[in-house]
Amino acid sequence: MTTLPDTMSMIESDIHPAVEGVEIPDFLSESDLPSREGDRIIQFREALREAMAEEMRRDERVFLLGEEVAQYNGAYKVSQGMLDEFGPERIIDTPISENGFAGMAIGAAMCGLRPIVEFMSWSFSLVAADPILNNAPKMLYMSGGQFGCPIVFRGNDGAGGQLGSTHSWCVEGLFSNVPGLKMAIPSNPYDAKGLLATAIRDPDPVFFLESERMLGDKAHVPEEHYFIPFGRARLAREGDAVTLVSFGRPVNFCLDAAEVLANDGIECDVLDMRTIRPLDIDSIVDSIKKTNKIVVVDQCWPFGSVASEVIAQICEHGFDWLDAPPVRVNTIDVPTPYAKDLEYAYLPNPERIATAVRELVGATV
Amino acid sequence: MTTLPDTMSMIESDIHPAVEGVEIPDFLSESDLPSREGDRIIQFREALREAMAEEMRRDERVFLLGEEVAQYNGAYKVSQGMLDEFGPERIIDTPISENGFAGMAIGAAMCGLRPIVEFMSWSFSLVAADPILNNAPKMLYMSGGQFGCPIVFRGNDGAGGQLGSTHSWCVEGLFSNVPGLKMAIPSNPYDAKGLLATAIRDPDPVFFLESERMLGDKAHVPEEHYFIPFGRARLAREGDAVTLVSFGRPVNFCLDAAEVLANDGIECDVLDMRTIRPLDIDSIVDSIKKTNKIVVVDQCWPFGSVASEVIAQICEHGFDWLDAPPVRVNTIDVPTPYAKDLEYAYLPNPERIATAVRELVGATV
Amino acid sequence: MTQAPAQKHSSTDSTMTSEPSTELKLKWLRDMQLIREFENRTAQAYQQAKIGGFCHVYTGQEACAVGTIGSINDDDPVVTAYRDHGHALARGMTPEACMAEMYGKITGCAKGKGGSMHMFDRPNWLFGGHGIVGAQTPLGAGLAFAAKYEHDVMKKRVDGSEAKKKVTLCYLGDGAIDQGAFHEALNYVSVHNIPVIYIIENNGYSMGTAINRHTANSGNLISRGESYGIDSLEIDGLDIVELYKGFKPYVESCRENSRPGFVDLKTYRYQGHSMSDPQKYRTKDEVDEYKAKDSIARLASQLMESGDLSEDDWKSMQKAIRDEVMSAMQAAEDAPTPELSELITDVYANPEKNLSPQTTYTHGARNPLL
Amino acid sequence: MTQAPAQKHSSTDSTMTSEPSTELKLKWLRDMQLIREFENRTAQAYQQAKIGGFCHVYTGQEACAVGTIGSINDDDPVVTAYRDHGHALARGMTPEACMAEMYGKITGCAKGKGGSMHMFDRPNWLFGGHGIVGAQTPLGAGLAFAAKYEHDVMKKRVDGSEAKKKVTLCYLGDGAIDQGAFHEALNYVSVHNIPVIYIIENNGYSMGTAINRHTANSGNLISRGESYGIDSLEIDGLDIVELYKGFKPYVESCRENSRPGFVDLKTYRYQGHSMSDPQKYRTKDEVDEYKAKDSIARLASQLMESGDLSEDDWKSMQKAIRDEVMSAMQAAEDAPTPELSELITDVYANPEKNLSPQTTYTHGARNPLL
Ligand SMILES: Cc1ncc(C[n+]2csc(CCOP(=O)(O)OP(=O)(O)O)c2C)c(N)n1
Ligand SMILES: Cc1ncc(C[n+]2csc(CCOP(=O)(O)OP(=O)(O)O)c2C)c(N)n1
Ligand SMILES: [Mg+2]
Ligand SMILES: [Mg+2]
Repeated sequence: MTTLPDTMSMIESDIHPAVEGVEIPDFLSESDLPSREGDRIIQFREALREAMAEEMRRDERVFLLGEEVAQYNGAYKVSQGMLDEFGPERIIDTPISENGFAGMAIGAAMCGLRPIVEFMSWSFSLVAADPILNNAPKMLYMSGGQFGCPIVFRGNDGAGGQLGSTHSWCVEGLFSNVPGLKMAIPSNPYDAKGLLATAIRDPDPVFFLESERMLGDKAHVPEEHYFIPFGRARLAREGDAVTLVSFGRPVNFCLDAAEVLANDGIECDVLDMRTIRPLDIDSIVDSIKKTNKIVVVDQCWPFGSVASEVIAQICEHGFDWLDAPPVRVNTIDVPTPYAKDLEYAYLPNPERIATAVRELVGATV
Repeated sequence: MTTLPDTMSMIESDIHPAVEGVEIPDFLSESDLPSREGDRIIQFREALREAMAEEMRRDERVFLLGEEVAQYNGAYKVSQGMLDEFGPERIIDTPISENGFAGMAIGAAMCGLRPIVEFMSWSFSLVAADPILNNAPKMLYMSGGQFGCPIVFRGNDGAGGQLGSTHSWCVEGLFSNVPGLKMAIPSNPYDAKGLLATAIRDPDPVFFLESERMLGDKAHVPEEHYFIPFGRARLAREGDAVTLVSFGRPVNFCLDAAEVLANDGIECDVLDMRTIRPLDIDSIVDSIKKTNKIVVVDQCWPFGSVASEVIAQICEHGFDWLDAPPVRVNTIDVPTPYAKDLEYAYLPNPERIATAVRELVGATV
Repeated sequence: MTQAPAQKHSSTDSTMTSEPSTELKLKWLRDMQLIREFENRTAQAYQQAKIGGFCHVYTGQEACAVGTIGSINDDDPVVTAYRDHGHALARGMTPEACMAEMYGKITGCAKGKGGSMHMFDRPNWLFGGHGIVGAQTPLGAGLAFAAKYEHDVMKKRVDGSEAKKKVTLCYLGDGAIDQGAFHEALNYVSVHNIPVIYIIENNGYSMGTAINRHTANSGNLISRGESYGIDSLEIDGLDIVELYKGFKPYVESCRENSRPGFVDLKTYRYQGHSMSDPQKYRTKDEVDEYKAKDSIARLASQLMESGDLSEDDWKSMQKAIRDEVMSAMQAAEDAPTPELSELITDVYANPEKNLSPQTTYTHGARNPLL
Repeated sequence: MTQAPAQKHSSTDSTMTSEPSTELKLKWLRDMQLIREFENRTAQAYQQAKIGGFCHVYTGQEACAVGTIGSINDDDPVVTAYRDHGHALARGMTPEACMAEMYGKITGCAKGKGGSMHMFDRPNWLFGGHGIVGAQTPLGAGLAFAAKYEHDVMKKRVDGSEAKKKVTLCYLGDGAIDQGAFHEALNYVSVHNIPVIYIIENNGYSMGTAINRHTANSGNLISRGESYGIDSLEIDGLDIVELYKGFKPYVESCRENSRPGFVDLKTYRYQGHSMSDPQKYRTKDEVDEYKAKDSIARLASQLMESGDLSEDDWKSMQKAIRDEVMSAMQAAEDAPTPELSELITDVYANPEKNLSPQTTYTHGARNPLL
């Protein structure tokens, strides 16, 4: 760097100095994390709450804002009891002004606070697309490294129960295109807690996508605080016939399909990506080396989706291992219908996944 | 359809009856269209203007609105002279309220008018993401076929000349994910005119993406009115070594690269997609059958981009014809930098394309 | 493009309309009771899981839709938010079409694709039912723009028929005031003299948030409208007769002068925000206080006092309505669900090849209302 | 959360501050002249294609930035739109850092990555320079929120130092009033008592659109602020002394009472909207009329009349400023462009593996201002 003026120097730290007071946890290997088995059975929403509350106890810079998060205890009860514990200055009810309060939180993050913005639904984040896409992920860059944006945006993503066209967005298909943000999409309570804790600690803007349909899901979640690193997929089931790759709610559809397929002797590797940016392509390729066949399952529309991206990356990194064209199962490419049966058929449901796997296996075996 | 109640019937027409008074032109085959060669040399912006003016003369339902389109004659002079010809009731200056005026135009389209909404830049459409994504493309569906939305949104897309991070959006990477819309991205004046005329006639919402960098590009454009059908790619250059697929401005980068490569004896098929939705995958597969190698060039960020989509579709339809993994050349995956050299390096410039082609050819030859 | 100076209207204004006819009042009573009954059944059906998704009932607010829609012409456009059953019925949608929509049946007004939040009725000039808070407000501007464009520019309607001077009604909740889209719409329509009236159905709550906790200066909402140079009006939305007397001349003035309107229509909802609301944010006393001022009971007793309605008439009216709603429910129950093939219809008006990597779109059943 | 009732301030208010000192006035004169000179050079450099992209100069509006920033503390946060060179200089950014940014050099305040519209200066509490019209207004609310949160909740700053009662200044143009984001911000800060002052630099035009053609009721802008219960102020932005006398006490009141502000600051820009504007929407006469009221000339002649500045002093001040700007230009010219490797730096604060299908992000040079 001979051309750098004398007055300037290179950044040596791992974490960019624009964001101060960052404490990245020491991440444990999967096997060193607290056990996923146990009898402390709680809901997905409680797991989210535990991650937030624990970080808020530890760090006064962290606060939560959004519609109905305080007095109403959360439209979906994720923040239940948090107003009582942290008071109205840290658990903040906002007007229905997503652009306004998301932008406000970004300004606060530039100042070094650690906002958690709850979108009642990511579907309502479209009115806030400008601040969350044009400001948060670009602030560090366009300020030439002066201001970072340590913030978490979280809320329900994807089809709920018959919520119809405007309320069922899978924003990952749109927003993951944008550099500067990170994106986490847990599929179960255990991961939800560990990923959200990591998201709050992370100095970059994190888009955290939950699902109304999973908030009541129950599983053992350790009481202790733990952190799941971004960019590390979890092998949720092992098999050698086909690799199933998914993230968020449809991971559970994949597990259901895998169960059914196993009855027919088709054993699947099921990879839960957990984060989309970063995307653990290495684990995908490792699995393909074994199975040579892959189905990517994504609850977003197909065109330019995360599933398309996974396929493009597979072509880049694992093409020679493929015995058959990679396959994707997305939601049907239409606005979300209201009627129950239509909505079910619309989703990448276990039947559609199983059919895709059978066709793939049939096509090559 | 035995279960359909007596009072209901099936729609028989080609065009959905929710949109009335639709006149789809008779599309000609490529060779029957007026010649691309000639000496009526005009700018890209004039070609756009001709398409709009001609449709406005023919159909009083068509009007244009946007910031500075009237008295100022357009921020980029696309609408120059149109206020004089059509008056302030049809060429309408709006406040800087993209959400408001896009939504307003959608309401007008529901009533059967044919608005053309000019976004000074698609970068400014993020504040209008909700109406353009949640309303326009879904209106027909969520009203159960009662209201359509015949509307054109158009404006500059992609990096301009050093406009920096917030003003250089390639929205195709985001918006093409959404069903219910069509998307056209011309690369030259001739196509701009013919595609925009088709867009205005089309009864569905059309996202029409231009480029500030191309508005001054000059070429022969026939005076007569003509229509280029959606979903038909143009073979802009013929070769047999590699297929280059692109759309919009980078088609020109591909042609430049192809020229250079030809000097080394590497002849490329260059396909200009012209529309993204519909996407003429058939032409791509036809070309691959010849070249067996493909590079997709896209001026948007890579993750979940149209390039990813093209690769996913190639896997679905042309996998067996590939001799090597499909390759994509996108902009570099960072917010758009201001500095001139950085911006050039950021784009999928001809050098980056040529390098990708050489590597691909080297990898397989 | 010159704007009329802001001027404070009020329901005691001298431009007030004369007393509405008994016939009209009886119609209103019937219409309001229809909504009340319909919504009670909606709530039941929701509890029985016959209705899914989000469902927001209109109980308590009946006078708003009936009184305002009763002040416009049949072919004036109307658009509203997700709490839309009342508007749909007041606008003339059959209870069957409305209920069947919520049951997700092909006979629903949106063929079962829309649900509770998406009531559309083209023959009755109802342009939805919209779920995104505030999103309907620019749309409302567009409906009014189109009517004005037809009248002033095309001199005829798009279908060739005669163009009229129209007023559009666009409803929103008090929570929607806080959305940027609404302000953009207000500014636009004032600058461009677009005749749309924004009616804030101010029930005092945005979900669980009391109005003073979500919007500034909430005691003087009409100052917002006035700050855009819009002649604005505050009305008691529980007394339909007074509502009409204040609103009707206001409509005509907006229509005549091609000016927008802004109305703070004070009302109250008896039920929770949606069907899953425990309502801890307000007291039972507060709810009871409003129930004591119930608009339906008030009109019924007025009509009884004036001798225009007997106890028996009222009872048989209620019974007839109950029967009507019950048979609508039965019809909804009996109607078929959409064929699975309907999943891929009504996506494009012109479904070309290769629009989707996955799907070839088609046209399906014609909408039952068309 | 109770709001103070709206109250009309004006620059003749009794809370007016006393006459500023001569020292202060001389500093202002210098600061304004620095901006004037800087912008003249900017325009030249743009014409010579040394500056690219969009470039909006501040000429004519100098008193706005200098007078308002002169009324706050050095560590009060400031944020503005894309017409930001004036604010950057008034806030204390060196002309070198500002000019080098526009030249796309690594020594620029955003390392050449931001350009004209993105002036950031962390040591001087300047949070940008933002290009999307209106987008800075929620950000401004956030800066003020953060200061209040540090003061009220954390009782110290995030870096551990003492927390103060701060006021944030957030600038916007008259065109930005029409953006929904601004209204959402106004409502939020009023409901939550956030001390941010929105300063509308009302130069009468949004690009080529005169204010009465783009915003409703434009003759009474402060009624907008008041409709949110915000104590609002209209000031002549061409007379810096009067500006200061009206604005300074207003700032202190917002600071003390933790309340937002709304200021209609009337000003004028001499140049086109951006460097590529033919300005057919206004007459030369109109421009000349305003130039006759030039804020710099006015202050200079006031100081001369009062005997605090001689012709010679003024000339040598101008000369010193010219030299300063010329050397800034030279420094910008001489500075290196960013290495190509800088393309992929400053993207993530924590650049992990596999964040991109294509790129492995790194950290690059430390920002020259840090
Ligand atoms: C943009 C957006 N944000 C949030 C929601 C969720 N939501 C639906 S209704 C509602 C409350 C609206 O209250 P109000 O406008 O007063 O109408 P009311 O329900 O009282 O009729 C909220 C927060 C939404 N639908 N859209
Ligand atoms: C959302 C958005 N829409 C449009 C633009 C393009 N644009 C940039 S500045 C401008 C005019 C703004 O005028 P005003 O707010 O009065 O500020 P001034 O330029 O007079 O300082 C426009 C339309 C933009 N940057 N952002
Ligand atoms: Mg309400
Ligand atoms: Mg201006």
